[in-house]
Amino acid sequence: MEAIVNFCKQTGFYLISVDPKMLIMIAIAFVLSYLAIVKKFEPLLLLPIAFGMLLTNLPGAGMYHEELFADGYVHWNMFGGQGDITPGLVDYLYLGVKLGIYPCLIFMGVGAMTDFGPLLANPKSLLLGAAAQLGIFITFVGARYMGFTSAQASSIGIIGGADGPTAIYVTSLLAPELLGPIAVAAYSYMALVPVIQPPIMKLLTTKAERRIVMRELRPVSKREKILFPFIVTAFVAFLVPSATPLVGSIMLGNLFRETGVCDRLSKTAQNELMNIVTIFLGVSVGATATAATFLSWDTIKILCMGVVAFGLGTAGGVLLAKFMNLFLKEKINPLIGSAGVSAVPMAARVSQVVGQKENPGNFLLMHAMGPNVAGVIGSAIAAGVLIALFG
Amino acid sequence: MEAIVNFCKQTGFYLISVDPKMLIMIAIAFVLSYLAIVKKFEPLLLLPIAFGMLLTNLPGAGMYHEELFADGYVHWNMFGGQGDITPGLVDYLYLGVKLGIYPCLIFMGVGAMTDFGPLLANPKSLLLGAAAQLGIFITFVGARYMGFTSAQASSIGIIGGADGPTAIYVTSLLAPELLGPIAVAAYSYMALVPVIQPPIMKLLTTKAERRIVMRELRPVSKREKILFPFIVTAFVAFLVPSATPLVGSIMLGNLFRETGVCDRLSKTAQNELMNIVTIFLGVSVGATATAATFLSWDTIKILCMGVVAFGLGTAGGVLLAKFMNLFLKEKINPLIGSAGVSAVPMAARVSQVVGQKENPGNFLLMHAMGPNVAGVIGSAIAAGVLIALFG
Amino acid sequence: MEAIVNFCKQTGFYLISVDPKMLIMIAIAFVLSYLAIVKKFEPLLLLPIAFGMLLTNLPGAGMYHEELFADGYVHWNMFGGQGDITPGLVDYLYLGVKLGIYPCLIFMGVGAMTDFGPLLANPKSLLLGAAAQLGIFITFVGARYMGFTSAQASSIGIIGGADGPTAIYVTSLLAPELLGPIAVAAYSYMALVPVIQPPIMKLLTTKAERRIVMRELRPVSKREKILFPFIVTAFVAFLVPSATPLVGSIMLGNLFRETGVCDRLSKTAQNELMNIVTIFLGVSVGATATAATFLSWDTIKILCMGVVAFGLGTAGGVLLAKFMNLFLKEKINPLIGSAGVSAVPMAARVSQVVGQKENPGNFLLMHAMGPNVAGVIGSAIAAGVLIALFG
Amino acid sequence: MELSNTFVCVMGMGIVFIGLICLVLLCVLMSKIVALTTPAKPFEESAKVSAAPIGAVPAAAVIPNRAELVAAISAAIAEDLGDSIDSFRINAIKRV
Amino acid sequence: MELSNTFVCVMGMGIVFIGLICLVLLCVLMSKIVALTTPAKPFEESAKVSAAPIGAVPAAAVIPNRAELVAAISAAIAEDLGDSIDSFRINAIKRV
Amino acid sequence: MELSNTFVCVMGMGIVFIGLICLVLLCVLMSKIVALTTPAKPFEESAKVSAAPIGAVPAAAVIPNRAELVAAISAAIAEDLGDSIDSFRINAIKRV
Ligand code: NA
Ligand code: NA
Ligand code: NA
Repeated sequence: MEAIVNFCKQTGFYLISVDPKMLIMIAIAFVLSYLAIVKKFEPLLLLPIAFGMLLTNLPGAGMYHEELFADGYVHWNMFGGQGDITPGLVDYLYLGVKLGIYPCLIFMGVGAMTDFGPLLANPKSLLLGAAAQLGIFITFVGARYMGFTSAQASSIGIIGGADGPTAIYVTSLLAPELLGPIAVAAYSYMALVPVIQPPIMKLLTTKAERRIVMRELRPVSKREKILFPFIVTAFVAFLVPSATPLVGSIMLGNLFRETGVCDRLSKTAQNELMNIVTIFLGVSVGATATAATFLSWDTIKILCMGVVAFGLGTAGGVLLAKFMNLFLKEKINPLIGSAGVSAVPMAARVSQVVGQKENPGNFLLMHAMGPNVAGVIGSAIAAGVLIALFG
Repeated sequence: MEAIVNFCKQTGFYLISVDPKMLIMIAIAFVLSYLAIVKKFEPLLLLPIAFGMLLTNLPGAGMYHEELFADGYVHWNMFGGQGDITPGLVDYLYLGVKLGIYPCLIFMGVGAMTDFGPLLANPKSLLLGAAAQLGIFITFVGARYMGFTSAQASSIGIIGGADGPTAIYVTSLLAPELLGPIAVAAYSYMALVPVIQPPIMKLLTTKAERRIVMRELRPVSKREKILFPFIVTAFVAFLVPSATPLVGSIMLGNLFRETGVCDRLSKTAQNELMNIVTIFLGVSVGATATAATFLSWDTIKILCMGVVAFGLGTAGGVLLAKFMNLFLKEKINPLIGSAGVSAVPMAARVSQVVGQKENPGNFLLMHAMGPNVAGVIGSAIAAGVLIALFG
Repeated sequence: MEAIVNFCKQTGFYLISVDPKMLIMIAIAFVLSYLAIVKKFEPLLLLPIAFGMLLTNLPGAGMYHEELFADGYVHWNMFGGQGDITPGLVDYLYLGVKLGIYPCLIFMGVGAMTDFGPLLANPKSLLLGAAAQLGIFITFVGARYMGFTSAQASSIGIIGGADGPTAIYVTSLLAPELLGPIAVAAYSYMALVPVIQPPIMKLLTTKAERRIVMRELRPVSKREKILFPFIVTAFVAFLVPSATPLVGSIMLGNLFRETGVCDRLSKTAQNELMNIVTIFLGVSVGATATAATFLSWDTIKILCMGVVAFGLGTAGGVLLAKFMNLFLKEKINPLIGSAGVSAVPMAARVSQVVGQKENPGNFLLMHAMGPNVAGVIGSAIAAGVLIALFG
Repeated sequence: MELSNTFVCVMGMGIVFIGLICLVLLCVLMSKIVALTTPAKPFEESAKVSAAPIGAVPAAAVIPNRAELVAAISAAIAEDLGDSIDSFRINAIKRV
Repeated sequence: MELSNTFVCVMGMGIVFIGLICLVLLCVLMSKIVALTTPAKPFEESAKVSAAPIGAVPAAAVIPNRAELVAAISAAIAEDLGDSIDSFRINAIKRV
Repeated sequence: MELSNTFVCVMGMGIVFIGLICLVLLCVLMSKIVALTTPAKPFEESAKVSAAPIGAVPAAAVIPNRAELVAAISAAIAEDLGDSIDSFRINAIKRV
């Protein structure tokens, strides 16, 4: 009889009656799944995140144990199974996040999928990619005023970089306790770029500006494309050493792509390796969103500040483009500035769509790809600065 | 001269003369390879298992060290190479088994390959999948009477679940010392389903029953297929938390498949990731079958009880189907009950083949797929109960 | 202000001014990249190696920490992030090299790509594969005279085996401090085989010998091809147990290929798994080439002795072929002896090309494939002997 | 305390049956809810989904020539059966 | 010592801008050097590389029928835009 | 005790040669056993296996036109040689 009682006390039905907060988390997991599946919000990551969130909040399942990673470092001695905790599947997968492995491997795949040609054809784009990082730092200040620590504020600000792997990398280093809400915010807002950006873009530009037609981009030689990854890696690593893992990974992937001598590595980096890591990353990041950490005012604050960060980044890019037009003979269309937030390639598509509404014969996509990929480099540098200051 | 003697003492020829039992193990490895290659007994797993068994029993090769995993937990401190033991390749690969990672990843791939449509079209199938777990528990009792501990008896019983990953997951948790024989039994008998099941099915059914034609299954909407994984994960995790890793993994894979928004993840989960894990799992499970653990009466007992478990499971499914027919207006063909043991999709094919011998126009395959996949869920629940009781 | 100074002291520009040796390493990394990309020297490995070398020598980036692997073993306690060192991405990837996992997995892929048919059709080829290991041992002696320890001399000698994974496996076990130069030498010289070998081959053979036409190879049955991996694994493991990981891996991969029942495993082993491991191996091996270890006379010595080892191996193979011709009724073309150094399939192509210059109707390729793959087995045995003596 | 065999068996099969019976109910409930909430054209959607061989039957059922239907299904199942194709023979095309 | 907000912002945006401005210069420099060192036939090489839709324009620019050109580019971009293809319509083929 | 150079060399090359000589013997032995135990139609099986270009020769050897054969083999080998294809030229079709 006692055994039956014991067994019942192990069931989730009993545990949930003790702590019903988990039901809210399960509901949130379902909402996120809905957004991923039906609304197609970055489903490749949001669906695993939502499922990880579901798994971690199933009472008694023991899929993820925060204690193993308490105080920001990995307690290896608790991983063998001798102690009170029996680590679960997600604990092992989470190691790849905690140790900064997954974001770098995903960035390698991103690099293998990225064409820096439009950026090389118009290097001025890089400036727009710099201006769009404005959101990161203003949000950082805002987050500090709202009571977050500097490390946490950095992680929240980096949402405005609109790069999932960068946000996860910085957060896992500086504020792992916020990984759940920050990942959800980053990927949701990246999917919402077509909703968030257009009003800001229209507000800050005149009809005439939006109608500016840009000159065709010059063709870029293979040689330039091959040299570019080396130059960026070496220079960024010299300037901000802590950005090296991110920048180095993306540039290694890009090198596989552009040299043409490593096609099988390029193919694997952008397909199988990336898919495997995406599954592991998504599930384990989602699993950090336990009821205790996720159900708090901080999460609401982070979600609010995230959207502010995106908006300010968009504004920064557009405004710098307008400012540059004061000096340039050949005007640039300020709509491509918004693409500087990254969110590749969605933000560039938004520039194209908004631009074409004013002038159907205007093709901004390729021009916007320049700032778009520049934004990835810009965010990585910003991330490096924040890690250097607060890591 | 002394050096030559030393070197000779390191060769396998010397070592085997000291302990010739390993020759028997090598012979067994060849027999298993023969079964895998020529008889095509689940070759994807049995060939790596056989090769792992060969490697581990090559004297002096030091591919696998039981001491690293003694007493049921992982001795991390011995992994660095400071101690007397230099861990070998298989030791590292075995970590994925020991920590319960591989079975879950394989289940994710299985989920991505499984269509739960036939089950949803006829939910009654789930009951047949429950009845077929009878073999697990009766075998458990038998194993206890034969002198095994409760934990060992659980691992032996779970052979009757006819699910490789479930059997390996339970055994690696409860009785890692029996991993070799249990894995061999589980995969061999899964391959032998077309031999083991038909006599039992014919014995327990009348010719008239075997000729029953079932109504076509209703089409199942995509929506149902997407909701199903969530419902199963949440419900099973609540009822038996310890089954969550298995059920969660299979349902995550199924979600990748059914949502259609994660096609690249689904493809990778069921191909490359699954293949990589299969190689690692097979080789390292085979490597646990050292002469010391494998060459004992226990192995013989396990092999005998394994086939009993399969037989009883088959009988359980068939008999429940007959019992249900007492109450149902639309009779079901009891031959589909045997598919409840899982062994997807072989057991369902057996139902089809046996049914067609009596009535060539009778197509039971799709009807049998329902109990077949239900058996996977049933076994996972049974596994969860056993882990909760004896883990 | 102080903060700005602190930040500046973190930049690579400051650090490089303190220790400018790293600039030389970065230049070397660019040279290697040039060789990989433009000259197509084994680009699949040399490009990742060069990039790893670049990353590890970016001052302040902290991608790789030798201290974690000091004294030849892994300091797990420093991996959690509690100590002074924060392990970087490359440190984690390097574990796969240090623990001997990557070379074995690559060998599995090599096995899945290798056809031992030509070897089985003409088993005498195995002797040529043995003779070509001469370079390993003579170089070993030379290296000892030049002041290297026995363990280091073994690692240097094994360059003459012309097998990348074997060289890396031996070096990571015996002399990890030399991993960078040895890997660079091994892969560069493998790419230079068409330059290194022909003069030696011509010097040691007469025109008449080079014109010898060999009889067509007999067809080899599938059965022989399936039995071969078992025989080699078992026999070599008995003779030299320490060669088992290498030989076992290549033979497991070959078994996947030849049995035909594990096609999906074979495909994954030679594609995705191999590509992933190649990226990780290349980057992390390259990363061991820090300025401190690479910029020394030892590196120059290793590069010199590596080419000597290749040359002596070539000579050994050719001379044994000539010696065998003294006794054989059906003469063999001594040009196929040079293929015994491995460097599959390049060395075999060299035999074909050199042979055809003398006699355009002479097709040596298939005949040279025999010694070529035999050289892989021979090098693995030699590696096993050296590990057994100095491991 | 060692658990009795009876306890383990009853408990084990009990939980398995309770679990799967509840899943039956949940599935039926879900199907009902989905059917209610799916607006209009449920047929078109489901037709797309049921790519399974048997699923094609409803549409094919109106074809007068039953023989062709059986042959088609047989072929589909045979393909599905894979390696055990030898053990499968259509003795005659007869109306069922 | 807690760093001030102003410091972090100025420092942060400063480094980002310095970094990317330097990269602009390096890229321009690199392009110049590559252009100088590339012997002769730079057109052929670049033409092969510029598989991007816009890159095809130089060659196509000599075609008299501008309309076809616009249509071709539109199609290429539309393809690139993927799922947001609905939001994209060519109202008229007009000379720009 | 430091091992002498002679010892290492003799030992090393010795083991390598002993090992590979034994493998030669084992391979020959295996081939014999396989040939003995393979019932009847060994030709058909082996023909399927020997997809290698040279393996095709036995069948082709009866073709009177030797020239075509050489051309075919050359093409097969050329394909196999891959990037070093330039260094390979058939000077003339002559009987060997
Ligand atoms: Na960005
Ligand atoms: Na089952
Ligand atoms: Na070799």
